[in-house]
Amino acid sequence: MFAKVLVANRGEIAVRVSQTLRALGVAPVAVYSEADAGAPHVAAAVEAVLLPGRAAEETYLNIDRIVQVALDCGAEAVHPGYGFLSENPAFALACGAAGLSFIGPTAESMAALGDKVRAKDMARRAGIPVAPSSPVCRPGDAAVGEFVEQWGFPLLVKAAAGGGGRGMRLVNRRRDLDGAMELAGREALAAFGDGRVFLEHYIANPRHVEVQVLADGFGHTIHLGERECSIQRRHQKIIEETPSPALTPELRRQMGAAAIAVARAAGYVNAGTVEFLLDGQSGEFYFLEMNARLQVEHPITEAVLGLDLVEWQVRIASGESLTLVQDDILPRGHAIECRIYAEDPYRDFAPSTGRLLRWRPPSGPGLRLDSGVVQGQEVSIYYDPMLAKLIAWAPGRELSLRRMEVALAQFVALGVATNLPLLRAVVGHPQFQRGEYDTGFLEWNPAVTSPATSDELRTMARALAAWAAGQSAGAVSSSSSSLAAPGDGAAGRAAVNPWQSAGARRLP
Amino acid sequence: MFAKVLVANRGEIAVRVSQTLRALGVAPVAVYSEADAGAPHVAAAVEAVLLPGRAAEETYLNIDRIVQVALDCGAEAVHPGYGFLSENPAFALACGAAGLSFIGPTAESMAALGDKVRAKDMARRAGIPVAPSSPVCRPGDAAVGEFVEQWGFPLLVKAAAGGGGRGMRLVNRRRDLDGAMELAGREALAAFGDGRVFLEHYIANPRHVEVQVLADGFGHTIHLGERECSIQRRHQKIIEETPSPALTPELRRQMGAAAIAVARAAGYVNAGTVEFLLDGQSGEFYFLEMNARLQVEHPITEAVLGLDLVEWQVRIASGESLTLVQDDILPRGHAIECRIYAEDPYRDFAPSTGRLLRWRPPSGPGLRLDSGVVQGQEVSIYYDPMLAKLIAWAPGRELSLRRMEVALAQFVALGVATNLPLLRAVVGHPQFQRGEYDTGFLEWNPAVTSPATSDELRTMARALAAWAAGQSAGAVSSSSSSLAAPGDGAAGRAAVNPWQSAGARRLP
Amino acid sequence: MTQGQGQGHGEMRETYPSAGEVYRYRTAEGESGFTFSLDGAPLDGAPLESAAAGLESAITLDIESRETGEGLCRTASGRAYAFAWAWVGAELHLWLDGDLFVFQRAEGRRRGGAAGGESAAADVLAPMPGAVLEVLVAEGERVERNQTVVIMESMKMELVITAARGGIVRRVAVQPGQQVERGMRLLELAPENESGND
Amino acid sequence: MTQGQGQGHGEMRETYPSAGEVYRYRTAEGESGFTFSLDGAPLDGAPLESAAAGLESAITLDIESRETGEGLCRTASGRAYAFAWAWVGAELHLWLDGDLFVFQRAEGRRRGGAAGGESAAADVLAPMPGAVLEVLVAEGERVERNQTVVIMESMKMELVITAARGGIVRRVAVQPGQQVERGMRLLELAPENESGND
Repeated sequence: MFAKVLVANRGEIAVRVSQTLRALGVAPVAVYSEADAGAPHVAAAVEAVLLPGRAAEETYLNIDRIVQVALDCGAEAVHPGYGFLSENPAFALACGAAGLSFIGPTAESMAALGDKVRAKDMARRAGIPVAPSSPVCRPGDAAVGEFVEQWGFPLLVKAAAGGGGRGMRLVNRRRDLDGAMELAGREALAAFGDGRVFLEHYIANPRHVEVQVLADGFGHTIHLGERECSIQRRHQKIIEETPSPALTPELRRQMGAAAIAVARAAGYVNAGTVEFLLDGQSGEFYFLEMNARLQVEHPITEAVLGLDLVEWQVRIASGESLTLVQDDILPRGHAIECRIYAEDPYRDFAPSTGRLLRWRPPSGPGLRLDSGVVQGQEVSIYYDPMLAKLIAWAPGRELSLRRMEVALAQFVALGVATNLPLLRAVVGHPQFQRGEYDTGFLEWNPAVTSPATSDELRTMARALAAWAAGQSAGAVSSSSSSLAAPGDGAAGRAAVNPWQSAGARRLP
Repeated sequence: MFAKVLVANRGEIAVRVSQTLRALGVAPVAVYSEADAGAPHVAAAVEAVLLPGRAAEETYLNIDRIVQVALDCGAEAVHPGYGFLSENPAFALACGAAGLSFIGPTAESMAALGDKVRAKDMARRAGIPVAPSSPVCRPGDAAVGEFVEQWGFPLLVKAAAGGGGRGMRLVNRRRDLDGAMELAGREALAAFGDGRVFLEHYIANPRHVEVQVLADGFGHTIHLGERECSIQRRHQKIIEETPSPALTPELRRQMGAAAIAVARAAGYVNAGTVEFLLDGQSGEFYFLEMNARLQVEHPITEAVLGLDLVEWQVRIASGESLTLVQDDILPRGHAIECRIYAEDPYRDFAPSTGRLLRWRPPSGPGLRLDSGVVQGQEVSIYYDPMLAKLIAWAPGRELSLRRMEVALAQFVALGVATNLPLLRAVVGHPQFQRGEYDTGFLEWNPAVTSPATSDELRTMARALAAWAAGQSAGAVSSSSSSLAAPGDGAAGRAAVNPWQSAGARRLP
Repeated sequence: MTQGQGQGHGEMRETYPSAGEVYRYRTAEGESGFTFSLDGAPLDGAPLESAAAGLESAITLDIESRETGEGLCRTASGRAYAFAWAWVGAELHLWLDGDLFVFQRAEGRRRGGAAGGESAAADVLAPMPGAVLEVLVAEGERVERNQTVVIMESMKMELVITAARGGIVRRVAVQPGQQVERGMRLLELAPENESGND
Repeated sequence: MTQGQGQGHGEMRETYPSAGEVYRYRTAEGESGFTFSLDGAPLDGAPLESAAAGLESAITLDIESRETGEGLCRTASGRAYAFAWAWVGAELHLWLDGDLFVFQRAEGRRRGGAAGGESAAADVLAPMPGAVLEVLVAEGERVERNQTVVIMESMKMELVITAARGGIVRRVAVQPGQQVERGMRLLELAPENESGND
């Protein structure tokens, strides 16, 4: 086992990785940008090193600098988290060249899987169904015509190096195809430095179901069951659950076997996730891609299996063998995760920045919070707007959804807009509760992206606002006394009953 | 299933019970004293009713009033939590007489188990080993001489109606015996209205191990494994774990069978706990008592079994049958609970009151917090000083202890003294980590009840205090701006770097 | 119009609730709590949704608050609701039972329409730093509430900026390509009943 | 004595750390953070524990704080520590890396011993409301630091009240059976070097 590991990330995942490292007796070292000097991921580590600058390119994406910091502090390994450099083969190579263990797959696997066309070929050769697609092509190529002839419209133009919906276009008509290919190619070139595109058959309203895989360096690969990730906004998952309400035991077995086959074909080592599109009606599924890293939504798998995936990542990277066998993997109960974003669900998911003035996450039986923020913190424009993840587990699906619904209703966040009301509306939606949903859920249910407050609550809100506005001039300013001024700790108590401080109230 | 349930308690257990009720689709109704008007257990409920007064006798112990409130609000059942009226047969009877379901055992079971002498006789008749003891007796009775002849000293004088160490005396010499019996009798009479005492053979340094039991109204009784509760201060548990490091599979089987036998003998229905003293060396165990209610430490059982005990309590009370069978009870991993008290571990555990000025509980993988407080709340003298319970689960004992240790070190509480540093010292203690401990742990290790801060940390603390004192005059007072004053939200940011506000700093 | 049950110091207020309407309401503090009554019609003539569904009735709340800007209120029927509030600039953000409500002070409103035209509430502000991609309206143009007026790019995403209320574009303060800071004015909007005053 | 690395506005301070000692220290704000140096011997002659083990050295901290009274500091070696502080009456409570430290202001100290005899730090106060069960010392008696001086009952438990520092009992302010409020003075204690002044 390592003695010291550099965590090359920020936010909730850096906190979460550090927590497991400390529990394993490994000293985590944080890196942080100037915008993150007081952030929780710094407090979660034992040592912390500044990466000068604020922009991601200067800091969390700065391979040379991060490798140097790891060497300087005496770390033996680097955990990349997700996002940032986690799927960058050049970073894995740089770590290896510097003598640092990279806690993840090899650079070769990563490169092979990062290329959508290579990855699909690999899956096809391994006998796994993939969505019908063309080779890499340009407008006017013969391959374009052949593909259109066979599969028709609508189709997707996709970037070979793509991800996160960038460089992707849905095309409904032949006359839009060339333009879409040009556009997607330019977008991909700008985003990934690789403008190659290909065509893919469009599967309407699929479910997005993924299978977690764990593989050690001795050829032992198992799968850890599936996660249903169909609730998405802008191709970004926001709610995930396991088990998937759409899977039969037989389908689960098939998808698990397919995931293992893909991982083996890629020579995959460490934790990874194989993503599939599932036709909810026919039960047919298609390989989509394999994510060569820990996923945001890994906690729901941990919740039902009673495992710590980061622990296994670290053990495998340190050369231990995977002592779990497939028969050990027995899910218990049901888990759901909601991603809490600083964004306004009622204004087209516009990101929201500012200071988190109130932050009171719920806690209690079956709840887990992985958080990257604390009250008083500035939510900046520099990085991903995900603040935290709330995970609810219960013996059954109905209870875990209700636990989540109650917890979301009790989650206090003020200062920046969050998607909490949207999450609550989805989790409480009858269709969602029946498990009848796919990736089009938000489009079909525009009501969940509009405020749905009862008149009674709105009237009460107005009354409370009028009351609270009255508090600002008098009683609430005394709240500072408990924060700082010595000797007058009791002064704030007059605020407890508003009518006790009526004399002091004065409205503008 | 019930539609509405009154929760006749306060603090973390009232919050926790309400959470499960809401998840089950049942509306919880809170009752609260004048001291608890803004408390979290009120916010956790759907409705809330004031019990006028502050003292427990006027409020949470007021049977007539609580039953009336339950009837007035249309509740069908009452959950008593633990403490207060939870083991009071008169309350269970009053609920029954009013047509309310009592979520717990029958008044008869409760009364039988509340009498230590009757309970021990019952266990003895069921073939369960009990600590050797005399019948109820007075100084000079023949039974006293016989017992002393057979078992010698030291011995314990115990109150028949006792509990929580009251009416209990350790006697080392014959000449102290009569006085101790008189004293214990008077103490018991004052505390329980029942001055009967008996003698019990003293088992030196036992382990305190208890077994959770679940029984439905159709004669089906199972046990849910054990909890090791030997870390105590003043006969009050502060740290519990499961599985117990002292139990072999065979011993676990024997104690589980014994617990079921006791529950059956008492005609027990609902969740209860059978407490044993265990001689760690010989493996011999003795029935101590059965607690006819939910225990404070029930979450560690929930964590390893993947169950919700409150859910089962409610289901059983509503007439459902217990669908779990003994073979379903398969513990997974290891869980530990620490009780966080508002008390000063370095001043003889003196209770601490005041306002919770900072309260930042940790969160993350494997952690559960059951909390009865929020930041800004007044911790009063009126009720039990337990603030919250932190539970850590992990696949193995070592990892769960380390998770707890890290989480305790990150748990920010200011305003009242807490036992957090003591908990951390115990969890980090080599003897505790080896599982080698019994109820005498705190006496043997007085070092854990003294501050054990490194010189480096003390120096740093002095430096930070000097710096923070400088903040009070200038920058920190601006913290009020974010709380109340409109329009100057940015003012507080000057405090981020202390040397940016040097001009404003001025010390007395 | 229903009168609140508090006697004595009822006061007239104005506010902009989140959806852009402007209401009058009265507040009073009684023996048993805080009483609030809504004064029926919105001030600027925008349609009052569901006015018949209880918005006009008075409500009485028992409020317990902590100095942390959080509290708990109970309605007359005994229902308990947690709430929290904070000032975010000139906006009062209120969290109530899982929902967020945003209120703006009605500065200058009581002085009458025209003079109060400069109020911040009538402007369209940049919600975060970024670059202006497109301006979809011109000066003098009439815009509807929720109409898209500007498109920005920020955090590598397109932001669609909509008007929080209807009005006439008095001034376009930015042009495409321009970098803007958070809170910077993008458009000045005159309420319709003030159009032509400036 | 080691000098801190901050230039310029080093200042002399006094404080009562939690264990009752009184120290001098210097603070300064440098380019790179906050520098603190401890001035060796405690002020009141109480033994300085582990003085040789680093207490005399200067330390430099990089501090990041939030307006919530919480923050994060890094030492020169790069170790990161979370901290939080709050004033509880006249005491500064500091949470650092899981430990609680309590500091009292050394009011009047700088004016010299005798005149400062009335300082709160020299008194024994009731830590919470309750009833006095026993007073174990008499006026004029000498008490040691940590000596038990009063026994109270509160929350159905006995509270053992000890002297935070040694001194002479100047006045016993309560008697057995008496109800006391939190913070009420139980004893007045004169520091030993002031005995007889009053």
